[in-house]
Amino acid sequence: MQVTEYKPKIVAFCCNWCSYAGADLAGNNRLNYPDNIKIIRVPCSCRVNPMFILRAFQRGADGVILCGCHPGDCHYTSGNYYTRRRMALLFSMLSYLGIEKERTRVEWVSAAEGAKFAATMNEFSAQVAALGENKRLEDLRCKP
Amino acid sequence: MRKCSLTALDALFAKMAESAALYLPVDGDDGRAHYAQWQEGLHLSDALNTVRSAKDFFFPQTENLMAFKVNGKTIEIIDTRTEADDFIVFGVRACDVRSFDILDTVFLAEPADSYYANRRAHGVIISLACTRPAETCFCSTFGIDASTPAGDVVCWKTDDALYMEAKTEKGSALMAALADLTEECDTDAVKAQQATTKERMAKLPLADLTADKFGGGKTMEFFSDPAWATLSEACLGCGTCTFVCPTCQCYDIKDFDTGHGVTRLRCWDSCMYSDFTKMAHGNPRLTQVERFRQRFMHKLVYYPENNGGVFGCVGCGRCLTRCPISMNIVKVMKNLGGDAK
Amino acid sequence: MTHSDRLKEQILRTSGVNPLKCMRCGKCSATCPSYDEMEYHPHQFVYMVETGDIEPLMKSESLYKCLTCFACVDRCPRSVEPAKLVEAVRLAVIREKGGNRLHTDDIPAKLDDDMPQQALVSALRKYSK
Amino acid sequence: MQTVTRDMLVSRAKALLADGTVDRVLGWKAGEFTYDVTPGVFTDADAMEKEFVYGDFCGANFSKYLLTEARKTEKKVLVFLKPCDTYSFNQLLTEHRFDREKVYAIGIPCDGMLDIHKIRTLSAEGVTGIDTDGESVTVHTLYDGDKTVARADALAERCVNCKSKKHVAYDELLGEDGEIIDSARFDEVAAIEKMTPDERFAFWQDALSRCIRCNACRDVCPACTCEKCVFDNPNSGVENKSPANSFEEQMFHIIRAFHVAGRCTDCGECSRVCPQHIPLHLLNRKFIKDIDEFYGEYQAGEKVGSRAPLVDFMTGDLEPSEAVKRGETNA
Amino acid sequence: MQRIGVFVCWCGTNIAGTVDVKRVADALRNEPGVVFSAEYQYMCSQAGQDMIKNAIREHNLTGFVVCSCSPRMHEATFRKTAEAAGLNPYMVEIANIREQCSWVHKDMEIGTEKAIVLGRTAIAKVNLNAPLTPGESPVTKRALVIGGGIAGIQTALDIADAGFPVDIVETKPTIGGKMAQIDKTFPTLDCAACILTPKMVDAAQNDKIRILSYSEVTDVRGFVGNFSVTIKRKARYVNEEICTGCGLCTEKCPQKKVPNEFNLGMDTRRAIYIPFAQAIPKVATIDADYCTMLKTGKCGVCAKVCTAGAIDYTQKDLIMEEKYGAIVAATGFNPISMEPFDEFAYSQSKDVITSLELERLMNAAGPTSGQFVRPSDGKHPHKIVFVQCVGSRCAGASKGKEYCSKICCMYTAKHAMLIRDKYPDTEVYVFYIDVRTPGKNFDEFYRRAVEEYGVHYIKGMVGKVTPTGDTLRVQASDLLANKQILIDADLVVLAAAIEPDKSARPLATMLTASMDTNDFFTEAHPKLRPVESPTAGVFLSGACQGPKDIPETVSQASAAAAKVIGLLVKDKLVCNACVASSDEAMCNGCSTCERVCPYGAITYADKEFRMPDRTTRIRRVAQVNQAVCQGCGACTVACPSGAMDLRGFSNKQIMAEVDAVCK
Repeated sequence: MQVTEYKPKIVAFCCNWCSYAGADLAGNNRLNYPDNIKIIRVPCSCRVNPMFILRAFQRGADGVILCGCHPGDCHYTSGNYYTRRRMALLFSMLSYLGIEKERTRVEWVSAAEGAKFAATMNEFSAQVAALGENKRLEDLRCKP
Repeated sequence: MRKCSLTALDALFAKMAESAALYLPVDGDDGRAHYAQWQEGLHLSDALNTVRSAKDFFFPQTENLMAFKVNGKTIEIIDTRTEADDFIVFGVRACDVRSFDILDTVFLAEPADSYYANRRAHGVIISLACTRPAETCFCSTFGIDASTPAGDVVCWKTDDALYMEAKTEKGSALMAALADLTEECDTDAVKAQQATTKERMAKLPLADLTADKFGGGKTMEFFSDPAWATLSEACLGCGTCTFVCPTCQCYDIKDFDTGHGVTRLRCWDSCMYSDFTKMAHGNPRLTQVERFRQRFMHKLVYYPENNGGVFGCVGCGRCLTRCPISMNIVKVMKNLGGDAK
Repeated sequence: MTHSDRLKEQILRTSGVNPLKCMRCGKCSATCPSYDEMEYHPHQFVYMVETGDIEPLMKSESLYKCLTCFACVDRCPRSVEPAKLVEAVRLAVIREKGGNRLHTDDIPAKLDDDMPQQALVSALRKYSK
Repeated sequence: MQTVTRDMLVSRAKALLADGTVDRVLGWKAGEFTYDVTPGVFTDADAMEKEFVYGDFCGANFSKYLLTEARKTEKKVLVFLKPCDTYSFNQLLTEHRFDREKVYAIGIPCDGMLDIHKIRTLSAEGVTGIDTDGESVTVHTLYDGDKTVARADALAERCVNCKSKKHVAYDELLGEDGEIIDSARFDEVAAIEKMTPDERFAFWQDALSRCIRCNACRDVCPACTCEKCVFDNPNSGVENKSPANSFEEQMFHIIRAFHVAGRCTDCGECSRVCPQHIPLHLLNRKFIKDIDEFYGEYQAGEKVGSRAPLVDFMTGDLEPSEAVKRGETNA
Repeated sequence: MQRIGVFVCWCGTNIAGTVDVKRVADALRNEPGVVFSAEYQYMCSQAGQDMIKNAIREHNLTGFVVCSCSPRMHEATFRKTAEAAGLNPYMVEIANIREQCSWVHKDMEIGTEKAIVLGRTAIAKVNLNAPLTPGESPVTKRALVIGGGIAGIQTALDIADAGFPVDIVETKPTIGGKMAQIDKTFPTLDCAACILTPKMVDAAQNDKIRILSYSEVTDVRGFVGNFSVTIKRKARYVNEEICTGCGLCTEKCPQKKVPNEFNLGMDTRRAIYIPFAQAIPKVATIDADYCTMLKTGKCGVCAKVCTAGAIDYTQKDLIMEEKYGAIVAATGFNPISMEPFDEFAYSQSKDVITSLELERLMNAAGPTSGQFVRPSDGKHPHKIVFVQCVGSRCAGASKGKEYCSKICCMYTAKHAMLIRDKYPDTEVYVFYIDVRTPGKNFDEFYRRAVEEYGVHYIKGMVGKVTPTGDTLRVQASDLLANKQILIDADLVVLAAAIEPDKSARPLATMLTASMDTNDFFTEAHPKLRPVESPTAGVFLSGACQGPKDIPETVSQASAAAAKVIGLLVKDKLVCNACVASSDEAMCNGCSTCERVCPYGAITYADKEFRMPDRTTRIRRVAQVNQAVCQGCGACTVACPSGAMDLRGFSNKQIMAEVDAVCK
């Protein structure tokens, strides 16, 4: 039996119009990315409440990534602009509290960027894996 | 009575910590005293009292009662109770020692609260007599002698020594273990300190405060007092007073979904909160006036009524210093019944 | 893995070129200044590497006719970079024992007064290990 | 020393009560000691004469009380606002939280309020009385006699770092209006930013672990005026009554700071009321500092109706990854 | 408590190849709320859907999860299935175990485990689903067509024929587009103007069509059925109503040195001009960049000669706002710049031209009045080289486009044929990589060029063009002969790649319509919805969606029109059911949500509430217009109290998904 390598748990919030479609395209093109990344579909990146991100960490996620349409391409015109401000402030605050900034990311992935989606997920997963388990924003009660 | 030189205090603490976890007030980074587990290098605080009371040791802010493990459609109930480890709380002031009596009345009455009882059985309380009571102190209002606290072991700290006297079996057992580090002594120094402290107590600004007009059977007298409305008008409805109070014992029981099961926990609740004792039909106390009244009526009338005249307040003064709007039980006692200052 | 498979693999690795990107337009050969000197032309290099037909290339004089001017690299619409393949095949030859096209011993005989120093250096770099 | 006196406030309030402009007055009532004044409502001149006090400990921000008081008045409610309170006042108006027509606001100048905890630390425990005379403060104590401390040393943190002595809203101003101050209020934030992530984590763990979730910070905050707070709402998914572990301590304070981000006027009430002395203003100020640096200076409450940074955007805004880097390269 | 069904699809081997579907179905059967779980080869097939319907009836399901392909593919299918079985269509959730699982992973174990988690997540969500009913919104029965080329004209004509008013917005002074510049059309060789100009006239004369030439769309608000569009009518300094198009001004204007864009700068025009004789509207336009009067205030010749008094130097840009129910993008294409391709000497020699320039050179109304001569010296060329695929089919770091421009093979064959036909004394060489001629009568056409007209088709690419004295030395490869060849040509014609018009990207942003990396508009579905944008109410016509020849453009234009008509005949539109809604009991009325709503869907009302203490209180609360809300959810995060939530993607649902994912 092989020693299983450490696989960080990662939640990826993808907007329905660009990034979720980008993820579909990655699948269409049979581009591989780690299975420890699970996608949650939201209508727009601006639907992602900071509470969801904290919730994910509480429930044992080691990294959270938000994917949305490129700025200017939001299906809802301006949703991702709000996302950008909200997450800039939230991530800055998390870093201020001493939580590793590498655990959170916002990436703009269009419906045409299947390759970018896969590459981003591979890279983010490796980045989070390098940090090891999330110890600074964890709720031990939720650990299995 | 036995004593221990202050220079040997560390050795004394080290000895105590050998058999059980020892907690004592230490000065925190914020310059205020709080309880910490003793370890080499930690020093007993000189502060009068800790920000949070010693209630936490027996009735912690949150504790897990039980757990449920959910696996698909099956639910397994897990009893998470374990026998508590022995521990010692050192430096409890007279007011806080009294608070344990009040908590015991509530939690140890049948059916006894096994979680509380477990910790109570394993905890040894070493009290410490006050020497410099603060302007906010009014323990004497409730018949507490700050110079002579109760406890398993009672201590008096003078300039050069710690005087100790066991008051219970648990206390005697502990003192026996400390025999090598303490010596038998007379009570002169302690008596002198008690006299000074009593003198000081008598001169405190709140020394004249009396609870005589309150007590069991006074519900009708105070319940409809118009002063409640004005007293509570600035109340924010926060829980500061209840959470720093050594005698507040209300709690809520909550289920926390961990994702693979449920942890049933109990946590402090506050009668000042709008969702306190909220039931299916809503909240029995609809406005902050009623919630405010409840807290003070409970301390001053309901609790004595149900417990042989013992008041639910020990006069520690924590709420006087912590309330964001400086409303407190002293102002309430003075204003009710129409003899405002 | 056959010898020619290994050769192909080595050439693809050292050159970093993916011949499958070629759409066979022939622009490399159209732009090649050494075209007439070469037995195998740039587009043939790409195709022959793709099919694993490498030994004829290694034996061919064409290897040394390529000026490495990179015109084909610049003009290729698909960014295939044929010159890098030529270079890689050349290296494959040199890496085979005794495959040096130019030995230092040969130089005195080839010297003439007009030959610039740099030409010697670059020739050694290009034709020998 | 405060430039307005109790008598000035009382006489003005009495006049407004008398001429029927207002029927309620928000003011301060005396306590047992000098420092424990309580906000209260006065409806007649006699009560004011008897109980109204004003002094160095009248720091409570009255803006939030207007949510309930403005509903109770038949005419108008009179409120005294320090400069910093006027920002909260405007912010609440921006959010339609009370009816401006129901309020008569008197701006009062402020030289800063004193912090009883600082005074205790500087002088002694057992404080029975405090007298202020110009720049010095005399503290009467139980066991250590009278002690004198400099007024400047006894100022509350928020007053040391006062951002503005200018009133941004009032119907009437008592005394002279001041200026917006170029304060050093972000220095402490910058100092934390300069720490290593480990140090920052340790700093906040230490601070937030003291939290007892009494909700005083929330309940006093003029930006926290939700009809139902998410932390009290069992349907919100984050409701909890007390922090069971460090995660819940962190979550409460992150979410609370985020919810008031762009709306917090930095009035400092949260830190003032915290029984555990958690420097909560450092969370809010971090957001204010980031907002100023990322999106241009913005002071919540400066103008009624201004668009808060989190409900606004520019197409060229900073990417979150850059924002985090910038927060750290301040180091 | 929900009664949930789980249906795991094999998708043939697409899913079953990497996911043990039986294990997934078994594992999910034990999830809370699940009362039925099964797998089947093709859930989306009639048999699969019947299986779902039967299970709904037999097991009294209140909702179900389909573990299958992306919800973008079949969510709508399964919602219909639910509806047909009497279940609310929003009680369905899809676990995407194909695109995001079986196609991503190769290992059966990994794929299966992940599929179980994805299924579990969907079950967690559907446990919290509530039946939703979409609202309705009215439809403005008027269409906007952006772009007045053949695509826009055809779309407008078809919509107008169905009885709906249409506006065409065209940035140029005239409609007509690229087709107006083309000489002859393949494969029939009939004259472009002869077939285009009657359509232009039809458009002008149709009382349902309004042509807004020399105009731009500057802002688009609203949503399907209810767009509000701001259009800038640029000042042309000529009163369109009065100008008779007599052209006198364009003859008298002293400023003669203006490059004529219609002829691609190969000749000049005046500062006041009518682009070409058949322009619609046939009115003059003053080019403000060149007009002496507008620049210096001295001249005024045109005003003096205009008998109609149509010249108005004080004219200003006019901003108008119009309401539309549907918008058609028909912004067309342009050849790419040849500047970066220095190997072809386009910038060095006037005799290296693009194919579009050749069209003008051969056109009777062109700069040479149809005389086929070299631009450099006016001599008749005898040897002509055509280079195909210039800038098309490029990859990597090169300067061209990755796609095939599709039309070049055919127009080059046309050019070669026309030249050989008119001037049999010319030698014509065509260098090609592939000749791509799918289309009715296309390959026959190309073969005619070779077989009947003797055009030399050489398989190979031109490597270099060097101007040498009077001629152009063309160095190319002949791959079949395995030779490098040199041709001294008189004229070189480059088949330049085509790209979307530059106006397309800003327009897409305004329309919130998505684009691909090449700036072509993305269609809602590449096969099944090729003329619709994913943004509801926005349709695509012509080359803005991808390279197209004229017959294809016209087909697509009519198809887009049909879609528009299908929309405009409706009196009401069924809205998105997944909209925001505010819990008034919790709403603070703070207006934060209103500020982030891109659609203006949130308004406020004062409502009376019974307070817990039995008093009443009037409070300002937010209300969402369900017809206007598009369901982005921006408001839900802006709302501090959490009063605002999004149906179908509620806070609780998303948190349940987070929990299930992280479990």
